[in-house]
Parts: sequence; structure tokens; C-alpha cells
Amino acid sequence: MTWQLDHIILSLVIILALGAITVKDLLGAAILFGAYSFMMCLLWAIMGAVDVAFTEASVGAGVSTVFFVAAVFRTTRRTKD
Amino acid sequence: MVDREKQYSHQKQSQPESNQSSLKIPPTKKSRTPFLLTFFVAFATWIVLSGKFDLFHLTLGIISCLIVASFSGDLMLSDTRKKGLPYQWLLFIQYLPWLLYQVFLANIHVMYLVFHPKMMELIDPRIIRFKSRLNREMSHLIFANSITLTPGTITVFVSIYGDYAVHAIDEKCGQSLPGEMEKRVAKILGE
Amino acid sequence: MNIVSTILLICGLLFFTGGAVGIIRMPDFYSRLHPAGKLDTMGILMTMTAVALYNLHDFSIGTVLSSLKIILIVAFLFITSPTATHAIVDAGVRAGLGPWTKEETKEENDLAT
Amino acid sequence: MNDLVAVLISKYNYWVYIILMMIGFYAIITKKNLVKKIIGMNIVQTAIILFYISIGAKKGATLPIISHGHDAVGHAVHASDYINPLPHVLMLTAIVVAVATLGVALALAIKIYRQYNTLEEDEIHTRIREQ
Amino acid sequence: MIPHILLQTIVVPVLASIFIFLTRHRIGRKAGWVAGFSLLYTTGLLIIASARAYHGEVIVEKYPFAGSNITFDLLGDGLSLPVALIINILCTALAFYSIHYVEHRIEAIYGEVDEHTWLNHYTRFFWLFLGFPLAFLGVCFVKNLVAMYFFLEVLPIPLYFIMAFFGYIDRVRVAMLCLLWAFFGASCFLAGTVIIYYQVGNFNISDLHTLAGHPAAFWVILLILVALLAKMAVVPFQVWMPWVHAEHPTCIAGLLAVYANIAAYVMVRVIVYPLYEDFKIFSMPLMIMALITMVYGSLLTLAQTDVKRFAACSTISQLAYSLLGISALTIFSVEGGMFFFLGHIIGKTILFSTAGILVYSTGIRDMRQMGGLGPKMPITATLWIMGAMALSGFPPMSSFPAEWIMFTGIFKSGIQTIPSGLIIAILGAVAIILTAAYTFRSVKIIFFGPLNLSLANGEIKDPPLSMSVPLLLAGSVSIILGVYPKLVIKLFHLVVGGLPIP
Amino acid sequence: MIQQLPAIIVVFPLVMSFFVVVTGLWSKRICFPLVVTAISVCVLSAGIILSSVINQGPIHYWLGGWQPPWGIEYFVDHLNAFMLVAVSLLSLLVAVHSKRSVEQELPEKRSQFWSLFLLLITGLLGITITGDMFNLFVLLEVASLSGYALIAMGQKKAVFASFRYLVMGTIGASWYLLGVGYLYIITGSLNIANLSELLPHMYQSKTVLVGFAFILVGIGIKMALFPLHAWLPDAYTYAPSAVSTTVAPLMTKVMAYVLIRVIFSVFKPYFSIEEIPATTILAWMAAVAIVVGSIYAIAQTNLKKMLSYSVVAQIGYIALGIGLANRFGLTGAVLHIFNEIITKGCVFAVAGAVVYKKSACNTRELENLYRKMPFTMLAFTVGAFSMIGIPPTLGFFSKLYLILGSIDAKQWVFVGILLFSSILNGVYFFRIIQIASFETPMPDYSRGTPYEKVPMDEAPLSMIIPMQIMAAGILIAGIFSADIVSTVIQYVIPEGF
Amino acid sequence: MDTVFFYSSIYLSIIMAISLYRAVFGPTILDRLIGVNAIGSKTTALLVLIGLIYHRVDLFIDIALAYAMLNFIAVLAASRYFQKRKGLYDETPRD
Amino acid sequence: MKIAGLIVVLLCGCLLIYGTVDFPEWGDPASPASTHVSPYYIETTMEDTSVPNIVTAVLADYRGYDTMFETIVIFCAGIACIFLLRTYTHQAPETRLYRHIPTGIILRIKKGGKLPEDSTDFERVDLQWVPYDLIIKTACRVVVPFVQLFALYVIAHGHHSPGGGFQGGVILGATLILYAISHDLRTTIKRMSEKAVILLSAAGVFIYASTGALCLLFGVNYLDYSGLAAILGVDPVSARSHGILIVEIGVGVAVMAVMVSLYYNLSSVGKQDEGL
Repeated sequence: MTWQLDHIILSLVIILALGAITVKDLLGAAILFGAYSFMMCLLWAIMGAVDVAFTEASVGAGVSTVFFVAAVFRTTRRTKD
Repeated sequence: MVDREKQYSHQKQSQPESNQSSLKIPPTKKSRTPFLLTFFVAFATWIVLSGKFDLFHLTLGIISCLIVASFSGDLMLSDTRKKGLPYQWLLFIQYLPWLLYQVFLANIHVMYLVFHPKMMELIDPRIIRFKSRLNREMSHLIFANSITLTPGTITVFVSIYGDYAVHAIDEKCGQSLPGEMEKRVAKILGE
Repeated sequence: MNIVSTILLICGLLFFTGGAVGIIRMPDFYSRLHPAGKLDTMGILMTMTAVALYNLHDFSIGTVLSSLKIILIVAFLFITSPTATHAIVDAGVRAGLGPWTKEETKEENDLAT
Repeated sequence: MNDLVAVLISKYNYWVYIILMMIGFYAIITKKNLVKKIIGMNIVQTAIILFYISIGAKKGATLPIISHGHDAVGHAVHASDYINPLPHVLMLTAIVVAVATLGVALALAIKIYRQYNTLEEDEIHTRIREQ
Repeated sequence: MIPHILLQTIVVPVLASIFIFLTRHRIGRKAGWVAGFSLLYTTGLLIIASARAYHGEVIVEKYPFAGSNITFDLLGDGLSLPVALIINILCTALAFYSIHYVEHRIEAIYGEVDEHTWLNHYTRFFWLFLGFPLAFLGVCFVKNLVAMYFFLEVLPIPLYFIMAFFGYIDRVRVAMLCLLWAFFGASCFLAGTVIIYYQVGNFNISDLHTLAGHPAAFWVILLILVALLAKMAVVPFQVWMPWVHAEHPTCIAGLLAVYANIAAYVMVRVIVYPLYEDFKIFSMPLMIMALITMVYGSLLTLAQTDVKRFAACSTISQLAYSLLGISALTIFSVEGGMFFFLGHIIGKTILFSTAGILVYSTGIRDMRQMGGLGPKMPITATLWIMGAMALSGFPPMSSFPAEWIMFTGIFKSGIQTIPSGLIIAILGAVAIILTAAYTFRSVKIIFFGPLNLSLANGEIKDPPLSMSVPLLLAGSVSIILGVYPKLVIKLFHLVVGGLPIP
Repeated sequence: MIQQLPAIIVVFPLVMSFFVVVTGLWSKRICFPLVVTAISVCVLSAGIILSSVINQGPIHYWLGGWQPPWGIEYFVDHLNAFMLVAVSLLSLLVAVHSKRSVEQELPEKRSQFWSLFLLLITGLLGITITGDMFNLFVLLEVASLSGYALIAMGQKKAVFASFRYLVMGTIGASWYLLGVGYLYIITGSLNIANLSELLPHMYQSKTVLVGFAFILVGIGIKMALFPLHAWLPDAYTYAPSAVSTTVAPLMTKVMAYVLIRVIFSVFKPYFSIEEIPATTILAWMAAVAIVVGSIYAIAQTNLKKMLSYSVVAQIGYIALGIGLANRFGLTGAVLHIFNEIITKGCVFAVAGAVVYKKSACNTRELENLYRKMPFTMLAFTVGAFSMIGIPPTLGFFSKLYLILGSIDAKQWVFVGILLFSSILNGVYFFRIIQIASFETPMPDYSRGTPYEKVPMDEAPLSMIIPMQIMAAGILIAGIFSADIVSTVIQYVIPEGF
Repeated sequence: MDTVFFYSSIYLSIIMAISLYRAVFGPTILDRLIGVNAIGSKTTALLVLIGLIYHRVDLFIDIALAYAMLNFIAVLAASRYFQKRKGLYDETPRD
Repeated sequence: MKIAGLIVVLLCGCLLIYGTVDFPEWGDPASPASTHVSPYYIETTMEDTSVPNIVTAVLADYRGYDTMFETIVIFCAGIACIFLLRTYTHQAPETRLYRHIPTGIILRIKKGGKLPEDSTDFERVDLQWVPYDLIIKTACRVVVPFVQLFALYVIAHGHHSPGGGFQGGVILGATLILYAISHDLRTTIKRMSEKAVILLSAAGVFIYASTGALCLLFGVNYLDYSGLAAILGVDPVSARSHGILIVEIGVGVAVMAVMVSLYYNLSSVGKQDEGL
């Protein structure tokens, strides 16, 4: 029954993935990557993998974005592609 | 080699000459109250979270609450004065419906703006500055967050001395500040 | 009960819609924060209340506790959401983003004409 | 034609995982920026996770947490009622591995930036050659 | 009876080498004597073994090594023992000869050095030198192809180091060149070995005959022949030889001839003896190649003015005689080829070492600058003439009967395949004249005629006894064999005579 | 306790690695003894496991007491046990060898270094012993992650090299995981033994084919098979010498072991050989790897870089042996894995000693090394001989088997390539020996250049002894190679060969 | 009632797509941040709704709660970047 | 380069699509993955371990060994990050900023200058110091304890609801990161020192590994928690359940410590001085 929702989220995931790799700013890429993990988390939840969703929520939303931002903070935001 | 310079100019601007009371740092005293308070609040939260009342889980809960209380007991309630705590909570709960009402109003207003076809003409963003007489961290927090939640205003900057900069979406929204809300917040924390 | 929660839910969705449309339509960063910060919070409040109420339809300690947990989410969001909004605004100010005001556009229009 | 559409719809997850995989892989190959590469790497990893979770899906089944809990021990549990938990377990591990790799990769990126003052691969190459 | 007689001949040089290496700072100049006497001991052992073989005994010793497939069994029969004996005698002679020569070389290369370094260099020569008898005897005695491959691989290594440490100007590069050719040869040999293993099931040379008539035998022979021809510097593979011979120190020049020529022994042992039927196809091409090499080498030699290059190029032509003999594939020619190989290495050793003496005494290498040295250096002149005679097959040196027997065989086979075989035989015989020409031309240039003015200052005299005596003894061995060729021929006949070839 | 050894061999170094980190907070001096203890226990248990496997047949160990398809199984047969011994023994030697160089290169981070080192060893041992496809992936990541970190702490260029390694390695691991997923979706099992029972019914399936391909490519990246080797040379060259001594011999070789497992244990040989020409492709790729690796190695001026390219070439040998897919070829491959472990350990240890003394190992530092560091170079000479394949070193025998395998497969090109590459190996190893024996360009002393006396400047004893042991091991293993084949490797050959 | 929840969740996901516009195309990073923050809050609601669809809402509340908490951290971290590096488009040189 | 990359990627995609053709239907209950191994887990988890959350049971018990190494991977990343980035500088400190709290005046003390005495009037601030942000700081102070409690709840209730050691550990670590973001890194390090972080990460993994090793002592296989029944004083099934909890706690501690350590090092480039 949930496949429509599934498909919408999957499409959003693709958009976010493309956005994350094309955006010309590393901080933006990091933030979009965070959003990408939100979507992934939702996707797992929809597919019934609650534990995975939980992990993705805590990791993707919490620490990995922070790590990215910290790394970008300590390096540079500039990117050529 | 000591090179004195004042670095952050806006820091200097927002620094009032008159406010002498805050020049003294209150001495930190070791008190057991924050620990106990945190413990009980935490345990209440645990009960809500856990939903299991067998001995095993309750023991786990107590251990967890002890850990939290000992590790970060001084965080939540660092400047709590002993007197009248329950009363403050009561006042806070009293404050909530009013806040919710305000929030609701604010949202209706913003909704109106958002969906209005001529939105660009209706809105008139501006930054309002005013000074508040609150001087406790917690009350600043409550006040600032309430401002953010209520009609068309967002707290942009708060200094520890109570200078507020608020972004308002149109002229009307900013007029009521600090106004009633400040009074109510002050009342909660007994200022 | 179902009806109440359905209505609340629809209201919440309405607020969400407002927030989404708002961040698209608003002219600048600061004004975008108004719908994003407020309407979403309100939307969450509404939907969560709806869910909490719906959850109580077979009444037991377990469902009450889960409803309480849902309320806990709301309470939590009421602290964090404005703080996050404030943090973003603060970042904008420090990044040197000037707020959009009507005068600017007017001047631009004058210059254009 | 209908069959094709049916296949496209029913295996939508798999197609999406392939697309994600390709996106991530493309990022790794062509992007010059190291952080972009890391992001691509993570996208590949999540794509694989998506693939595994899709394996575990089971129509008409519920979450892999037995609902009656401690109270009903003799209660029969039917395998068809619950989603296959094994891929979830595997993917928990995979996510953790991804995070660990991310941490090390970012640490390396920072170290590279300290050394060459850039994150672009081609600039790093020229700086290495200059040394 | 002496136990493990063959193993001793291999192990004793190794032990001596290790002994010299370990005591290199104490033993000093005595290193050469240690090396020499250890080799003298093994020569004695080999003489005893040869005597036993002469009486028809076949000495077999079995030693386990690297599992059941690859053993370290040793075989002393009529073919291997005389070869080993002569090679060992030469090694012994050269060891004694080197005692003085190396001193001279070190001084020439490194100049004045302190005691410690000098000792290091001096002893290094000897402990590396002892690798040669080890490898040569190993090649001679082993019964197993892998072990043979091992010793063939070991051979270039001491050569490489000695050349790189004690050679002439371009030594390091040339040493590498030599090594690479050696590896190339060894690889081909290994390829052949592996095919043999694949077909036969083990590496024993004694089981090789099972391969006879098998189509794989062709490839085996081809691969091994390529390996051996590369070692022998037959025409398409001769590139390295003049270079190498020009650069290495003279004291191992004789061994270099052995190094190239031992391939003849391996050829007889591995190809001709077990696989003569399949070898027949190769007979004619090989003879032609040998002829070309002969002529080419001779002409090349005639053009040389450098003493050392002269010797080197002559080696190319001389090696081809053995090849011609073996590839003619009659009993006489094979035996004669092997015998010639022995005579040639003795002659070459004498000639080279004498060239070394000349360089040692006069300090020049160009023959044209010499001349009239005969009266000043009578012993040296004797030695040179002896070597020249040995090379060009004059009686009473051993080469004479060897060539005689060999050409008997070659003509025998030539008659069977008129006209091509006969033409080759005749041409081969004629080519001897070329040899005589270049050798005696050198005698004339160096020792007779007017004395070169730059050398007339009286300092030039015969070398010390330790250099000349070993060479004289080696020459006398050649003479003995020339007078009593039966000593060797009988031994060879014990093995080769069993072949069903004409 | 004996039957618990398969667990202990992995867990003991693991637990020790925690202790190393913790004790490192207070005293850095205790770390090293702890490491040596841990690995010694591994060596001991590996030895006992090997003897037990030889005497009593394969060991099955159920972790957590759960039966194989459901729980994780440790499965130890001859091949595993042999690899365990090789890996643990070499890591012990390397640990002793690296003590001083770690103190020199990373004085302040010793405890972390040793901890990561132990984790690396744990990962490698675990990969070797495990019988579960997914568990293998996790262990692979443990080994890889510690490897990335360790490599990055080398010279200046090491960080970027390590980053490239990380990216490539992660792709490799991901593809391996993907391949495992493809097998899982079609069989529902992750256990190697169970998979090999279930898979034959599905050999026609495209899913199995693609899964197989992805697993192969994933492992190929990790083991640096020719077109996928780009990460290897830089990473191994610029790594700290202690690390390159560990990683270069072990990492790629353990992955080669995994390749053998996948091709011959997870899939039945007839699938890999007949259903799809996987082994043929592998063999041709390997042949190219041998030639290209050797040629690149010739072009190098840095000893470690040369050795790294040599790793690429040698991996080609192993892959060729696997790709030949016959009795001799596989024997040669396994023997060559062992040879590579011990020989590469030896030569990289030499490079480590040189770096320890001279702080680099370019051509300039190698000059006159035979006089400066005779013992070190003795070990190098033996190692070089083994690489070239001069009997009686082990390298000769493994190559012999490989050539036999090529002949068996009627692949004359491979025979040619093997022999030709021997010459190439000879070229680059003897070039090093040449440089180390004589200075280049050689001064002509006779023209009055004063002879320069070179004093002996040998590496410390803790480095020499392991190197000598490895060198002796090369010779001893070579001489007893037939015993190794008859007691261990012949059981590895799958049926039908 | 399930249908209501289901369609509301689909509606919510479509709204998320709208917010996504800001996140992907937002002219400045801060606009992206707003977009992502908005997506975050909607995700929280969506998670609970999914829980209702599965009839196991108690399990999903935990996730939603964790989500609400951690989304906050991500936004704070990102905005913190601007508080320290005061440049929206280009960076100030590091000292 | 881009086109070559695209071609490689497309080839790879085609291969993947080719492999997908033979996949079982999505969500098919009769697919091999759903019928071969997993039914055993679903049907016997309650009898074997009395843990309703099958994922937790499989994670920590049936495939507990995987999970142990998963924790090791995290531990490894933490150590690797310290190893890579941590700089131990014993030299004189570089330029530092001190703020006189009562007046708000900031002193810049250059390299070699005399530092203020350890008085309560001065506080050290970051070089890129931002004025005291009251709201964020206070809000985080309020939030952190609750989040921590929630994290502990997640660890403790991994048996019954989604979550477990890893998720709880991450959230717990995130609270400290939150604290570091809202205040500054030094304050956090004062609360939780680097030594403590390393110690905890090692301790967490050690709890896991030693629980397994403890089982060895009772004569059962590694990680077979039923062997713990003797010391826990319960039946083997509950022993498994408790064993899972112990293990999860270990995972949580380790993950928390590693996350914090990663943040410390990444945000301060190993100086552990000034963070994000």
C-alpha cells in the first residue's frame, strides 16, 4: 500500500543525491547530504526497517552532517565542481 | 607584549555603561539541588519514555537518571534559586496557553501573508531594537523563543544585557514588543 | 475522536503547506524564516496532537504513554525550533546578509524607471 | 508493454538503487574535489543499503519486532508476518562501517588540506609535482 | 674408500669460501692459499674418483632435497668425471695464479687503500672465486634438471660480482649485460625443464629417454639448445662474449671459457645422450651455425689488437669446434668434441692468464705496442706458445688428438650426407688454419720482432713463480692428455660409446 | 581450551589492542611488549590449529553456539590454517622489526600505532579464518580502515596516496558487499558452505553472474589486480616503513586468498571455469599485470616504489595461478602467496631498515650498502633471489608450479610471460644489488680519485634478526616446499582438478 | 482512518518536495539550510504518520524524537559555521 | 575524463540492470531471502533469547560476532582519527585571546606573552570568537540532559523497540557535540577529557569482547551468552537477553566515546583547542 509514498521519497532521494554532488559549495553539499540522509531514513522507515531508520536518523542527521561541516570548516568551502 | 584592543565593535555598542549589577559574577557554589532536581525531572521523563514498570526497567531507569544527573546536572538548572520552584512551573504552565494562542494568531497572520497574491506589497520587513529588563538566562530564553514563535517576529540578537534585535515581517507585528509578553515572562521567573 | 484528529491533521497539513509555499515565495532570507520557523512548528503541533488523540482510541496505559511521548516531541520542538531559527538568523547576520526591505526595491524601481 | 511497466514499477527500488549507485560512482570518478568524492562514496554505500533493505521487504508483513512482547511466550510467530530482519542487521553494520570510513576520510581530507592548501585533486597533483 | 666423494668436492669449496669470508680480516693474503689448497684437495678426490670410474665404476650418491621430485643426487660417470677433473684442475691453477694477480688488480682499481679495505677486497675475490668450482662441479655431477638449473643460475652470480668488483673500466655495465644473458639462457633452460617435467613426471636426467620420439621432445631440445647456444655464444647469441671477455679480470678468464664451454657438456648430458634420435634434426643446422661461428670468430680475432679482446674472440671460434663435433653426432665426433672442449679450456686458460701476466708486467693491453718481449720474458713466451699450440691443435697438446678424433667423426658423418656434410667437414678442417694463423700471428707480434721502445727500460721480467708454475702445470696436463688421449677417451667411451650412433 | 582456539586467535590481539591504547595514555613503553605477547599467542594458536587440522581434519567453530546458516561460522581447513600461520608469523617478525622504526618515525603516537597495527592483524586473521561472506566484509573493513590510517602517517605524499587508497578500497569493499547481496537475494544465505550447496541450482541465473562479477571486481581492487592497481604503488611507497612492511606482504595476499575462496569454495570450480570464462579473463589480466608491473618496477628509482610495483607483478603471478584453474596452477598460486608473504616481508623489511638508517631509500641512499649494512643486504639478496626465482629459494618452486600449470593449460604465452618476467625481475633486483655493491657512476680510482672508506653502519639488532629469520625462512621453505605441498596444499585443490 | 493517514503522508511528502526546491536551488547556503530545516520538521511528522500506517506508532515515536533532536544539532552546526567564518559567498582568509 | 567516467558508470549500471532481471519480485514472501534463513530468526527468537526485537536479537546474538567487529570498526576509526590528526605541541602557545568577563574587553596575547593568572575574571576565548550567544547556549543546556536521557533509554530499550547500543551511543555522542557547538570545545573537554574519551572507547569495546571471552570460561563458544547464566543467576534464555543488554551497553559507550573523539579531532584539527 505504501508504494506511492515509497516512489515519491525515492525520487526525492535521487534529486537530493544529484544536488549534493553538483552544488558548487562544499557546505551546501554537506547540508544537502544531510537532507539526503533524512530521506534515506524515511525510506527505511517506510520499508519497515525501523532499526536501520533509527541508525540513519541518528547518524545521518546527527553526526555525519556535523562531521562534514567540521571538516569543511577546517578546510575550505571552495570547489570547482 | 600585551596588546589590548577592543575587537568586536558591535559588542562594544551593545555594552551599556549603566548596568553595573552584571559586572559581578555570582560565585559558583556546589549545591546538590540541581542534581536532585535533574534526577527527578529525568526520572519523570524516563517513565514517560519507557512505559515499562517492571523492576528491571525501573532499575535501569534509575541508573540512567543517575548518570545523566551526575554528568549534566549542572547544565539545565545552573542558576536556579531555591525558592518557589513549583510555583514557577505552575506559572509556566499558565503561560503556555496564552503563548499557544499567540502562536496560533501569528501563524494565521503569516499564512495570510504567504497565500496572499500580493504578498510583496503587504510585507515590509524591518529590524526593531529594544531593551528588555529581564536579566536571567532562562527568562531570556523563554522570551526570545516566544518572540520567534509569535506574530511575524524573529529574534535576531540578544546580548547578555538584554538588548534585543528583532526582525519583524511587517510594521504591525513589531509594535507590540516588548509589551505584554515580557511582563508575563518576567512574572514566571519572579523578576 | 477520529473526526477531531482528522480535522487537526488537515489543519496541520495546511500549516505545512503554508510553510512550504512561504519559503518559496518570500523574497529574502529573513522573511523566509518566518514561514519556515513558525508554520512548520505549528504544523507539527497540529499533526502531533492529532496523532496523539487518535492514539488514545483504545485507551490503556501504553497508549497514554505513547501519546505523552508524542507530546514530548512537540515540547521538544517548541524549544529547539525557535532556537534553530534563531541560530540561522544569527548566522545570516554574522555572514553579513542585509535584510530585504521595501525601500531597496523602491529605489531599484525608481532607478529602473 | 504492460509487462515492462509492471516490471518497472515493481522493481522500482532496484532501479533507484542502481541510479544512486551510478550517481555516487560518477561522483567518485569525475569529481575532483575530495569532499565531493567522499560524498559520492557515501552515496554508493547508501545505495547498497537501499538494495539490501529492498531484499528484506515482504508484502503484507509488519515490522520485525514481535508485538506481543514478553507476555505471550507460547504465541506462535509466523515467518510470513514479519519483515526479513537479516538485511536490516547487515545494513546496521554497513551504516556503521560507512560512518567510520567517513570519519577517517574526512580526517585524511583535513590533513591533505593542511599540506597542500587545497582540496582539488588536480591542484594537489601539481603541488606534488612542484615539491 | 672415501665417503661422499662427490659431495665433498662440492661442499669443500663452499666451506672454504665461508671460512675465508668469516676470517677475512685475519687470514689476509693467505686467503688465496686456503682457496688453492682446498681446491687441490678436491682435485685429489676427483683424481681418485676418476680412477675408480676408469675401472668401470659409476659413482652415485643420493641426497634428499626439496621433496621427492627434486633430489640432489650426484652421478660420477665417465662423462662427468673427466670434465669435472679438468675444470677443477684449472680452478686450482687459477686460484694460485690469482694470489698475485688480485693484488695487482686491487692496486690498479682502488689505488692506495688502507689495510682493512684492502683485506676486504682481497678476500672477497677468493670467497667469490670459490663459487665457480662449486657451480661447475654441481653442473657436472647432478642427476636432476632442477639442480642443474640451480647451478647454471648460480654460475653467473660469482662471475657477476667478480667482474663488477675487479674488472676493467666498463665493468659494472658489462657485468649486468652478462648476467642478463645468463638469465635469458637460464629461463629457456627452465622452460625446457618444465616441459620435460610435464611430459615425464619428474626431473631426473636418467628418465629423459622416455621422452624420445615424443613430439614435445622437439620443443624441449629447441629450448634447451637456445639456452646453451646463448651460453656458448654461437653466432646469433655472441653479442655479450667480446664485451665480457674484454672487461673481466684476467685471472678468471679461463673460467669464463669454461663457463661458456660447459654448455657443451650439458648438451651431451641432457640432449645428445638421452635424446639422440630427436636431436638428429638439429644436427645439420647446428653444424652450419658452428661453421659460421668458427669463421666469424676467427676473422674477428684476426682484427683484434687488444690482448684481452683477442683471447675473447678466439673463444668464440674455438667453442664452435666443440659444437661442431657434438652436433655431427657420431661417437667419435662427440667424444672428440668433448675432448676438444677440455683441451681448449686448458689452452684458453693458459693463453688468457699469460695475457694477464703481460698486462701485469707491462701494463699495456695493445699488442701493437708490445713486441720483442721474448728474450725478456722467456717463461711467459713459453706459456703463450704453449697456449697457442693448444688452441690451434698442435701436437703434443691435447687438442691435437682431440681434433683428430673429432674430425674423424665429422668426416664419417659427412660422408653419410654428401655433399653438405662433407663440405662442412672440409670447411671446418680448413678453419683450423685460420686459428693457427691468428694464434701464431700474436706470438710473432708480442714476443718477436723489435722491442718496443717504451718497454725497453729493463723493469720487465718474468712474473713470480706462483703465477707461472700453475700455468705450466696446467700445460703439462694438456701435454699428458695429448700423449695419452686414451685416459680421457676411454672414460668418455664408457658413456658415449653406448649410443647407437655411428 | 584447544577447541576454542579459532576464537582466541582473533580475539586476543583485539583485546590487546584496547589495552595498548589505554596503557599508551600513561606509559608508551609497555605497548610494544603487549603487542609482541598478543601476536605470539596468535602464532602459537595458529600453529596448534594447523597441526590439529593436519591431523584431525577441518575445524568448524560456531560463534555464539549458533548453527552455521544462522550464526556465524569459523571454518578452518588446510588453506586457512596455513594462511593463519603465515600471517601471524610474519606479523610477529614485522612487529619486532618495526619497533625501532616506529620509535623513530612516530615517537608520540606509538600507542595508537600499535593499536591500529594489532587491529590490522586482527582483521587479516579474521578474514582468513571466517566462513561467512558478510563477516568477511566487516573484517575487511577493520583491516582496511586501520590500513588507511597507518599508511597516511608516512612521508608527505602518503596522505594523498592513502586517500586514494581509501576511495578505491571503499569502492572495492562496496562492490564486494553488493556482490554478496546479489548472492543473498537469490539464495537467502550468507554462509560460504551453505552458499556453495545452494548456488549450483542457480548457475544459469543472471543475478549470480553479476554478483560473481562484482565480488571479483571488488576483491580485484583490494588485491590490486592489474587495471585496478592504481592505488597501490604510492600508498605502499610513502607509508611508514613499519606499515609497508606489514601491509605489502599481507593485505593483498590475504585478498588473493579470498579470491581463491570465492572462486573455488563459494562457487564450484566448474562454474568459474566453464559456465563463464572468469578464470580465463583473470589469467589474461594477470599476465598483463606481470609484464606491466615488472616494467614499471624497472623504471623506478625508489626502492620502495620498485618493490610496490613488484607487488603488482607478483599479485599477477598469484592471479595467474588461480586463473589457470588446474592442480599445478592452484598449487603454485598458494605457494606463491606464501612466498610473497615471506619474501615481500623480507625485502620491505630491508627497505625499512634502509629508511631507518638513511631516512629514504632512493638510489643515492642505496650506494655502497653492501659495505654499510652487510647483514641487511644479505637478507635482501636472498629475498631478491626468491623474487627472481633462483633455486632453492621458495620463489623458484612457486614459479615452477605456475609454469607447470600454464603448460598443463596449454597456455604457452603464459609460460613465455613467466619466464620473461623472471628476466625482468632479474633486471630490477640486480640493478639494486648493483647499486648497493658499487657506487654509480663508478669513480675510476686508478686516475687518482681517493678511495673513500665506507664504515659499517648497520641497522639495530631488532631489525636484523627478523630479516635474517625471514631470509632463512625463504630458503628453508624452499627446500621443504614439497613437504608443504604434500601436507597442506594438496588438500586445498578442489575436486575434479 | 488509515486512508486519511496515508493520503496525508503522501501530501506531506509532496510538500517536502516543494521545500526541496529551496534546499537544492536556494541562492545562498542559508536558504538551503532553511529548506533542510523545513524538510526535517516535516520528516518528523511523516515518521509518526508512517508509524500509524504500520499500526505500530509506539516504535516510530522514538525515531521521530531522535530525529527532532538531531536535526537541531545539524542545523546548529551549519549555522555555527557562519558565526565563525563570516562570509557567505567567499571565505575570509584564515589566520 | 567526464565522458570516460560516464561511460564506465553507464557500463556498470547496465551490468547491474542485467543482474536485476532475474531478481525475485519485490516484496515477494516466497523469495529465497525470505524463506531460507530468516524464518528461523523470526520464529525462534522469542524462544531462544526472549527478545521481541528480532533485529536486536540477530544483531547482538545470532550474528553478534559481526556486531562486535562493527564496534571495532568504529573504535578503529576513532583511534585512526586521533592517530592521523592529533598534534601534541609542547611549544609555547600561539596567539591567544582572553576576555575579561566583567568588562568584556578582549586581550590578545601574542606568542611568548604572559598569560593572565588563573583567575575567575578572565576566560579564554577562541581566536574567531563570537560573542556569547545566549539563546543557543541556554537552549542547549536545557536540551542536553533530556537528549542524554533519551539516548540511555534507547540503549536500555533496544530489546523492545527500535534502537540499541549504536543508536543510543550516537545520540549520546551527539549531545556532547551539541554541547561543544553551543559552548566551545574547551568547555566540553573539561567536562570529558581526551583521556576519558579514549578510555571509554576502549572500555566499551572491551565490555563487548570480554563478555564474549567470559563465555569461553564457562566452556561454551565465544559470545554464547547462555554460558553467563551461571553468574547472572537466571535461565539460559534470560541470560541471552541480559547478555545482549550488556553488549549493547558496551557498544553504546564505545560509539559515544568515538563520536566525541572524532568530533574533537575533526573540528580542531587535532589541537583540541578551538572547535567549530
